[in-house]
Amino acid sequence: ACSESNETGGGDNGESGNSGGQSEGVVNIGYSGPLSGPAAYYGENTLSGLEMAVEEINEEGFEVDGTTYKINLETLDDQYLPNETAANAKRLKQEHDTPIIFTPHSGGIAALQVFNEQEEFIVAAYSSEPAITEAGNSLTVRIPPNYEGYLEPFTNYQMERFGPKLAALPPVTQYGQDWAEALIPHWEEQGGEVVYNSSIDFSKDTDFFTMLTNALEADPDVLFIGGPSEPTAKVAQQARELGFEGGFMVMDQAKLDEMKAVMGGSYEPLEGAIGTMPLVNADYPGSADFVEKYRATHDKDPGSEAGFHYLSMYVFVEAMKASGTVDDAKAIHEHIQDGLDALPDDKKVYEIPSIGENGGFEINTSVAAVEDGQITPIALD
Amino acid sequence: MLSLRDVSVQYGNYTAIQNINIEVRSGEIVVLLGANGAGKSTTFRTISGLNKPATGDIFFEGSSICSLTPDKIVKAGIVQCAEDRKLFPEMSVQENLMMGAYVHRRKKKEIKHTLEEVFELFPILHEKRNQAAGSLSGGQQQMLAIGRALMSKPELMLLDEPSIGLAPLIVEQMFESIQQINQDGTTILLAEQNAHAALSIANKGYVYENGNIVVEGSSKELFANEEVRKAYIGA
Amino acid sequence: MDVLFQQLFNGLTVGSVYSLVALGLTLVYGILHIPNFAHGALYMVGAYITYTMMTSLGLHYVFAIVVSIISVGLISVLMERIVFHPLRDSTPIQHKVAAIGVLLFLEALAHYIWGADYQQMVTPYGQVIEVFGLTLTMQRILIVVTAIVAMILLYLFLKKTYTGASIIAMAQNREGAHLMGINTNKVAMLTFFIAGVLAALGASLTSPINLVFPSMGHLVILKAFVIIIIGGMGSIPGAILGGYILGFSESIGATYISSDYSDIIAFVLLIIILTIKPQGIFAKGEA
Amino acid sequence: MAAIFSKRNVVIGLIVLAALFPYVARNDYYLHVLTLAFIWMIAVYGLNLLAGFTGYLSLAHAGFFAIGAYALGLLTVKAEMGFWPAFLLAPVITTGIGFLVGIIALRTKEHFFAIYTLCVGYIIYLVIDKWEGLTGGVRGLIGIPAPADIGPISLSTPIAQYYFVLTILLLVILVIYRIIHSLTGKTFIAIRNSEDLALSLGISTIKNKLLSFVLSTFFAGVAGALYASFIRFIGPDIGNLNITFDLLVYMIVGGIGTLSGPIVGTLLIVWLSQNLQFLQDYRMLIFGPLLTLIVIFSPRGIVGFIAGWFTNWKLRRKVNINQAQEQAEEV
Amino acid sequence: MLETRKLTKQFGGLVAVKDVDFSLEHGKINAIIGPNGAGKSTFFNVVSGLYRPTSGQVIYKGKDISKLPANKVAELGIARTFQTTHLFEMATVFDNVVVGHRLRTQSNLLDSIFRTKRLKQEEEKCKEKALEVLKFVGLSKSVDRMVTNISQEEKKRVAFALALATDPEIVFLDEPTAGINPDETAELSQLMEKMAQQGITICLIEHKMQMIMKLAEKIMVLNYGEKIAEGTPDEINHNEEVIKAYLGGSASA
Ligand SMILES: Nc1ncnc2c1ncn2[C@@H]1O[C@H](COP(=O)(O)OP(=O)(O)OP(=O)(O)O)[C@@H](O)[C@H]1O
Ligand SMILES: Nc1ncnc2c1ncn2[C@@H]1O[C@H](COP(=O)(O)OP(=O)(O)OP(=O)(O)O)[C@@H](O)[C@H]1O
Ligand SMILES: [Mg+2]
Ligand SMILES: [Mg+2]
Repeated sequence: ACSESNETGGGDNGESGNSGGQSEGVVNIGYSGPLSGPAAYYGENTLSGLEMAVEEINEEGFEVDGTTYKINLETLDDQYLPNETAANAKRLKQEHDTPIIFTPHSGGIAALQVFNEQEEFIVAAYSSEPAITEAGNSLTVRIPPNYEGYLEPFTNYQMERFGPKLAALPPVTQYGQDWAEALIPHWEEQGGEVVYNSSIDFSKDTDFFTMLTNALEADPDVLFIGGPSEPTAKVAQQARELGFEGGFMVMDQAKLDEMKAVMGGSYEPLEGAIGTMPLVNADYPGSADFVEKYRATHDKDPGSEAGFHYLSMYVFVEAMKASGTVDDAKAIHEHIQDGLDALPDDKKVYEIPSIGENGGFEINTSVAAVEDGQITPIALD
Repeated sequence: MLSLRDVSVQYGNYTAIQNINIEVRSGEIVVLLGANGAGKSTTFRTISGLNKPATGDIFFEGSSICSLTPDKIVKAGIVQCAEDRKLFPEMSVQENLMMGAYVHRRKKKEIKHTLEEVFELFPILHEKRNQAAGSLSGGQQQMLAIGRALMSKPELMLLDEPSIGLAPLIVEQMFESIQQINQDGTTILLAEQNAHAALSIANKGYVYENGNIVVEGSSKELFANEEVRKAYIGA
Repeated sequence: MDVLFQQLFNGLTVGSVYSLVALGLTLVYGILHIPNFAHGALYMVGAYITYTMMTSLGLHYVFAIVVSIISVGLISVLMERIVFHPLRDSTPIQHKVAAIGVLLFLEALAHYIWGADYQQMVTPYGQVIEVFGLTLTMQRILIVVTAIVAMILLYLFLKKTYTGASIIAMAQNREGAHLMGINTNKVAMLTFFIAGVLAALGASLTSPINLVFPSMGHLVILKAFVIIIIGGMGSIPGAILGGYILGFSESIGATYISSDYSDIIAFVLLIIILTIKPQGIFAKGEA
Repeated sequence: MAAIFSKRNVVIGLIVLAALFPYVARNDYYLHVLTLAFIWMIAVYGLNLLAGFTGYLSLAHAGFFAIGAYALGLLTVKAEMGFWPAFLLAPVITTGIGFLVGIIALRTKEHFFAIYTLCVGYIIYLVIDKWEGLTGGVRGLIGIPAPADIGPISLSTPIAQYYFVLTILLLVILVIYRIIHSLTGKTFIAIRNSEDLALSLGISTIKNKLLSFVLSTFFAGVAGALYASFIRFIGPDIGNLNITFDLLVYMIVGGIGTLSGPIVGTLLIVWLSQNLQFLQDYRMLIFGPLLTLIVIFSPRGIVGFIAGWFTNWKLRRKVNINQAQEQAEEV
Repeated sequence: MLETRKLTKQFGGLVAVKDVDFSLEHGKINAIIGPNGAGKSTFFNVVSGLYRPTSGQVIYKGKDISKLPANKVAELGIARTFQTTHLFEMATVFDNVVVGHRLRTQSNLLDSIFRTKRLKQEEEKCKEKALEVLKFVGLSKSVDRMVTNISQEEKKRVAFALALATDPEIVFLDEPTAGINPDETAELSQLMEKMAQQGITICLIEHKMQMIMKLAEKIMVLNYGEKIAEGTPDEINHNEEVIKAYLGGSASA
């Protein structure tokens, strides 16, 4: 029954790769992520960065081996389900011959790693799951930063400013779990004490009072919280309502600036919070530019998902240029480092000096804290 | 007061009744006789507006009621006490009765009065007034159904096989009650298997066969009719 | 001890919302005899409408809620007309699937109109109050009080008015109600209206302490199902009681058992109850 | 005319079509989608046996599907068992858990049963989600092996997997067919009709309901195990209620209580949802109403609709023939 | 052969059946009469195992069967019909009846899956049985009709056939002729007599006194759950208490 379907979508882009002597071509890049269902906000954030990059790139096109290419971003919805991701990838590969497929969740990434080497496409993976890179897949690029860089500055700052008792309330997501598992031993090694540890499920909990009441009962100095900015802010707000006066350690998924918006536009309730430097306050060469453009098109501040995706699209374009091919996934993958090196300064929303052995971007992180109602950069080391 | 003219009703492409003509005059008891599936209940359902006739028209006190919805028909004064009783099983007996007076819901005093009348007619209902209707036995439920219909003070009451599953003593009482109700001014259209009992209290009757009326006449005439005697009265 | 009281109050807050949602569900169940899976979507839409009224039209929170509950009531009526009325003679399973269709649609619609982001509803009643060592906010007191008032009103409406009784009558025998002169269409619409109102009210009340997002109705609706089973399907007092039982057991359970598994509590509770009493605790009759 | 479309020929034709498909389509994507659809079908058959033929709607089906998948995943990844023993064991484990759940769940009836199983399903999901030590929690299980080669036959290519799943699907259909058309199936139907009556006919309703329930979980387990070995990654989401809803939709749209309903419904809906992909974020805007419309206008599913139409057609033909004969006689 | 000893069934506070001692006349037609709500159907439900008695026993062939589930009771040879016939409306008469003999078969799931010889034989046996009992109740011609399309009276016959297909020694019939006209009632009475002639013990509930008086050899009268009389039709007809509680003035209505 499926046989007569989908011919139309693929037809016009079919000749993309082999455009030979012509001077114009199209590269299809794939994306499969949650665009409907509960995780759609996340999918859309990731996609928005890609779309912005593609739009900019297509204004001029880019040249590889004498041909000027434009990018055609093919997006498919997978509702966060690995089997859908796999089906989408097969479709992207079959009908659009995409050399690169972005996917922002580890289940989908794992499902793609089963066959991406045979079918020769790069999985542009947005996930912190270590297994993604440990699997030894030769065509995977792991985009997001390694959170381990945050552990030390966060711990030092909070312990010094507020004290050794930590209540951990990470979100029930892979990322949240990974964070908590790395943070807790580190905190204890530094002489701290974890007085409460329980995860929050934002898709399920109707009210955070119950959990916070219990957490605060243990009289912590510091709360470890995280997740999407808005609910994280709600947690912080309710903690304040319940009389908590200590510091917040904010997992990097949440942005201090977005949290501020939820808490009535003031940093005051967030006094003593430490988190990643908000993109809007960051001073990487390209971030100010990016933030401005993003605000103009999306009417809100960009999150790091958007920033990283935006930047990585440019990295891939540079890698194609360096490798001299737009369809040989292996060659492109081999030239990612060249791509990183060639990345123009004004696209450096973040600073990524290198890609690791295992295919993960190695990113310089920067950290900020709220001091006296102001975002204050915290020097690393 | 009620007349059906050339009424036919279909279920899908099955014709359940065909060109039925019935005339009920004010104050009468009219009985519909007929085997199972002959179309008596269908006639009732159609009068009550639960089914719509394919052809023909139904007049109540001079105006057509064919296009009215069931609730409007009840308001007009026709109430049906249906074959399978259609009680509200989890409501108490009294609540069921109160629902019967739904169309008169604004007249609180009258309702109370009618309720007492019904309890007088069926003392067992008074005894069980706080029990859920669903926990009554078959016979008690039938009484409740009739009582509930009475609560709406209908001008015309349709009774679909009220004696079904009732003990003889109760059947007897039931028919007495029906007569009583009739004497109090309610016109009655009755469907029955128990032709003997029904005809003894009726003014006239119609005999159904396969969706058609095959015989009609006064109860005397029907009693006298050999075929009717044999088929419906037995012995 | 303080924790216990604080948690009891937390349970009361959450339980109030659960009860409101479950009440609507149980009413509709009474008429349809099927679990309306789309009820959670009404909850979500209610929150969004209140939110939009406040942010776009600048209405006061209270007026925004009024607009929201009326609109959602009407949407609910529309749903009855378009979907459930044509299906009135079909099997419960079909109702379920149709309701799932509506649910998918409404969520996609919310996504389309308001985007997938979390939205923040700001309450004018954010003040924190300390009483006897309990931390309350005005909003939470508002939730509890409004919910209880709404429930009392509903109960009086159903028990003391003929219109209310007609809802109950129709739930038990649709044709029987019809034959009593009750306009069953009107009653069905009225029931859906009330259900929509309750869902929107519950959502609008809780949103300020949480957030507004397309899938916000998912777990609430699941728990509402648990509640109406615990309370006896179609039973009004059962839904209210069930809501509070669940609210309390969650907050107490999270404190004294494990907060990681607090979501499981509702479901385990139900399993235990049904294992002991397969017809539910408040089921009537039957040996 | 009718002879060509006899049941037997249609069945053979469909099997041939399915067998030739990979050579006609020559498209990995279609193959992938169809293989996955076959896996869903197996699960839907399990659901249909219980809901359609025995009258008990279980909403824990995705839970059992997930148990089957996780059993295979854990046995191969964590216990490092060979593929085939694990593949045989996975449905057995599912069935075992199904048996325990069934004993208790089947004490309830109708909506209570539906909601009871809804909760069971949700608990299964939550346990998978939270029991990180065993299941890997939200991280899921990575590295599940593809079906191991059977002697010289390799099962790792998409085409081989397609045939592997197809074979199992055909076996499942055969088994279901035989169950339904035997005394066992008639017993199930009797229970669906009226439990009191069945009981007083000497049918042990408890035993038979349990049998039906356990069988349905068995098929869910098989489907789950196939899923795990096909996608080779599993996360808690496959036990989610949404999957149960999907399966339910496949069954209803196809036609509950019919033998071909699961095939028709699954193919149609999978095809539809793939084709509505161009709407991206908003495909549910179309899909939701479409689903509702199908249910409203074809309450007995596609198969029921066609069957009804077919009987009507036969009836009309009969009438026509009779009329023709009458006319002939008149002439 | 079958008797009850102090059989009692309570629903909450309501005693629906109270201390009833009764024994069936073997191979004869027995009847239970009584006003509505007297507990007749409840008595059937307890005897046939659908309800557990609150106290008292049901003794069948010297064995206490009061704790057996309904299906075991049926296996022992006790069949029944229901006050409201529930048949599978979307299937044919034959398909409805064929499952009636299931309790006398052994084949299990595996037999079904592998279509073993045993299954085939037993299916054949069930078919034969179904045809036999349908013939017995006079429905040979309606075998392939859909149940929705048959008359009320035919449905009652199907219910009889179903009960008979279980190879019963005793059949309990709950108001088998309710809602049926006199002609058809007479036909059904003949059928019951025919069953009795085959050596099947019959116990029925009816309100149609004429018929009961003609058919039954032994009658028990229940009132408010209690047995108020027991005896031959003649005795019952002249029992003051029965007349007062049940029959009323015209005993032959
Ligand atoms: N909803 C329905 N759909 C299809 N056919 C129906 C429906 N209701 C009744 N019929 C058919 O219409 C015919 C007339 O039925 P009706 O119920 O009016 O008979 P009746 O005279 O009241 O019989 P009874 O004595 O059994 O109550 C019967 O053949 C019956 O099978
Ligand atoms: N499941 C039940 N729960 C509660 N009460 C019941 C139940 N079944 C029957 N009863 C009550 O038990 C009493 C006896 O009912 P039963 O149905 O046995 O009467 P019956 O003699 O068969 O009457 P009828 O001739 O009207 O059918 C009635 O008062 C009835 O309300
Ligand atoms: Mg009738
Ligand atoms: Mg009875």
